[in-house]
Amino acid sequence: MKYFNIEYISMATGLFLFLVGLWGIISQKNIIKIIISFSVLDTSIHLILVSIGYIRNKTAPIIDGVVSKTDAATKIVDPLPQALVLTAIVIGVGVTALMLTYALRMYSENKTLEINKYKSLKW
Amino acid sequence: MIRNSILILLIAGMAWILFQEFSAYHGADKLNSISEYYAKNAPTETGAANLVTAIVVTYRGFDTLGEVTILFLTAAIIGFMISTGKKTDRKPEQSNSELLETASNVLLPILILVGVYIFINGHLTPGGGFLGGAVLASAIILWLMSATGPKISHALLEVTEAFSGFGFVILGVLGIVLAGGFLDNKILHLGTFGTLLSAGAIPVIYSLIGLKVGAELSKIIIVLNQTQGEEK
Amino acid sequence: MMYSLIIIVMSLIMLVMAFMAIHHKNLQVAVIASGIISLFASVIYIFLAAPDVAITEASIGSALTVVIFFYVLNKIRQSDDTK
Amino acid sequence: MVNILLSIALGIIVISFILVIVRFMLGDTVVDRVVALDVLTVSSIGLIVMLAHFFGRVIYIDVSIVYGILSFIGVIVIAKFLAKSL
Amino acid sequence: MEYLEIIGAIVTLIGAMFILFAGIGLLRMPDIYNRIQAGTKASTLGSMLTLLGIGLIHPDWLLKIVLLIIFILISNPVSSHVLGRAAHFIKVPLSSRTAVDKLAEDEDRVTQSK
Amino acid sequence: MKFKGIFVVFVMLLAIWLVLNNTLQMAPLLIGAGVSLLLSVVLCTKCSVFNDIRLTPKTFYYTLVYLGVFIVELVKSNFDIAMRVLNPALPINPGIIKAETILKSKMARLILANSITLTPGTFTIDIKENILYIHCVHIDGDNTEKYAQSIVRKFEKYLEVLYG
Repeated sequence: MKYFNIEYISMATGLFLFLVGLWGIISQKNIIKIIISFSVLDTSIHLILVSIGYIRNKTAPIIDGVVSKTDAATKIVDPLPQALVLTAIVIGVGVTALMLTYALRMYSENKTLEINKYKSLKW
Repeated sequence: MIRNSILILLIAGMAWILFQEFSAYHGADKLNSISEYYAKNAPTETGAANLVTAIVVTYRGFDTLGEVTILFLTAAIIGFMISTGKKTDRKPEQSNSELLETASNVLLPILILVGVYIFINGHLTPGGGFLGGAVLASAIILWLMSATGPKISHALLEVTEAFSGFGFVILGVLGIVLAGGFLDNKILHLGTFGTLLSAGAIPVIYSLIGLKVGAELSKIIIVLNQTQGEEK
Repeated sequence: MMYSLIIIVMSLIMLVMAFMAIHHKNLQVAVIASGIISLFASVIYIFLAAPDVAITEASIGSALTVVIFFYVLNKIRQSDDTK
Repeated sequence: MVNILLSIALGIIVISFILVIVRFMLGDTVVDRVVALDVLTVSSIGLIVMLAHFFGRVIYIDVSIVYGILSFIGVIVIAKFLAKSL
Repeated sequence: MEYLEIIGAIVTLIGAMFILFAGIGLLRMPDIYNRIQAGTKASTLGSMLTLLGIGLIHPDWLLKIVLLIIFILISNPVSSHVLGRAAHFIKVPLSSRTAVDKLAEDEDRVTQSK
Repeated sequence: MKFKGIFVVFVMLLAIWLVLNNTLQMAPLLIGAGVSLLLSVVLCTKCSVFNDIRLTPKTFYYTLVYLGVFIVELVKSNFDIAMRVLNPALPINPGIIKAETILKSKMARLILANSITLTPGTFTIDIKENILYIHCVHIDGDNTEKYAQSIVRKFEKYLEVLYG
């Protein structure tokens, strides 16, 4: 039963969350809801990346009493996706804050959160 | 109706593509070549016990520089976009609880200390500069919530931010001059493996990153807190 | 085996929370639901042997993002009141 | 022996997650849901420390320290938002 | 050593049971204040016992765990206090079985005397 | 006496730092001492929270006694509330009652309120000057005033010695 291992399960979760987030972004009308869907999408991508880097029965890439310097290569999971996701999370919060500020600005211009009523973007 | 069915078709197509990817995926049972290089050489080359830190700070230092720049731009744009409104002083409807003020007096130093611990020990324990910055920003939130202690000065935040960003770049250039390349951590002596001073310049660099991230996140939060409802 | 079962339960909870975050009418509830998604994601990162990512996701995704969302909702409510 | 008992404990915590999530979905008011979030965070501290035992790594304790800090901040901000005094 | 480990495991199991009680209490209690009572308190004790049990199994982790327990002891009651106070301020209704509400009486007196 | 507050905070922070680092080497010790000195001077010149504690040998004895009383109460009332939750009839009689405390120090009031909150069945919902409003799951007997005083008195007599 190949798909019963934790990397497959978490990857499938990430893919489902990706679809749900995408559905939210294209179907919702409220701008705050769109931003929430975006943050769900963000989380899902982080989950997928980390589960790609996981290797079965291996431990965290930090060297201490359990993992020694010499046998590190045979005992640890892939540290590279983790490093990428680490920066991606921090950028994610910055981008979310920026989008929220735009939403606030749009709200103070138009007095509504519904994107259908933002006339200035229509053509 | 037509719009909804198009959306469902779109999602179904996306789901089909993702399913193809998922069924073609095979879990790896050993490290790929580049990660193996990191796992074998990073501890001796950089002296950091946490390989993620070694990758973030030295091997992929440029990524981190760009990331810090993005955060800086975000904070600047948010400050620019919100500060156009007029400030109103609105009284909070419920006064502060005495217990919350006392508890935040107790917890604030501890929170800042934990933040400092996290970013100084970034090369030994999980965490590092980004997380330390986030914990510092949480301390600032607690400070704003309870309104105890001295006022937070904007000038201090700006100076911290500018100083840490500048120091980060200077350290990077020093790496080119004194050691192998940009952000090389061997400009300081590598100590015994596994102690606080073992990783050359990594604690210094991570402290600067932590201070910068903390200052920027706090700036975003202070801007969102202070300018109450825009009135025209 | 046991880890897989635990992760399946948490994944189902995350999916339910995602639907709630997108379809619930109350914005505050939606924001809290997205915070719960981040919380469970960070527990899953620990199963996946990524403590660095877990600790960062817990602090930033589950606390700081929720806080920023609530600050913005607060400002929206304030300008609603003054109207 | 020890590991069997701890596995049962792990399972019990996951069951309580489900119960709390049911309260979150039923919840009459927003405050109920915030209480649910708080309970989830505090019980996941216990879960993480148990995982630290199962994986045999002391470093996971640091993760739970950060959890302890952050549940506090989030709940306080939401409570002040609900009392209209943020 | 063996005995200490088994005692630790049993303490951890009791802690997990308390977390389960927190979940049940959160479901069964009639109004928000009682839910705060049943939920946050039982889960705090539950996670404290869990931590303590793991600390007994690994005695060299005990110092950090005690630090974490002290931190939870300071911060968690304050957050539930602030939450309950906010709930009472926005007048979340108490359950119909409530016997007495002195705080609302006192606040009414203050607003009337103004 | 400002110095006492700063000193207490400094010692507390240094202890936390050492526990977190889990080592007694020279470099972490020096860095921790520097950071905690800076934090205690910057953050505690104005706050008066830590000034009230009495540092006498009696303090340690009473702290231990207080902890013992607190833990016994905690476990006892936890089992009580667990029984109530599991009982199908749900035998509760909730209400918000009022109790007065004689403690003046802010820190002591925080500890008192936290202890009341942590023992299940009672939780501090508001505090105004020296009046505590306590929400109880089950009010025993008819006399609410007496019941409220009995809850507070349990912890108060020890804290009075510690903080005055």
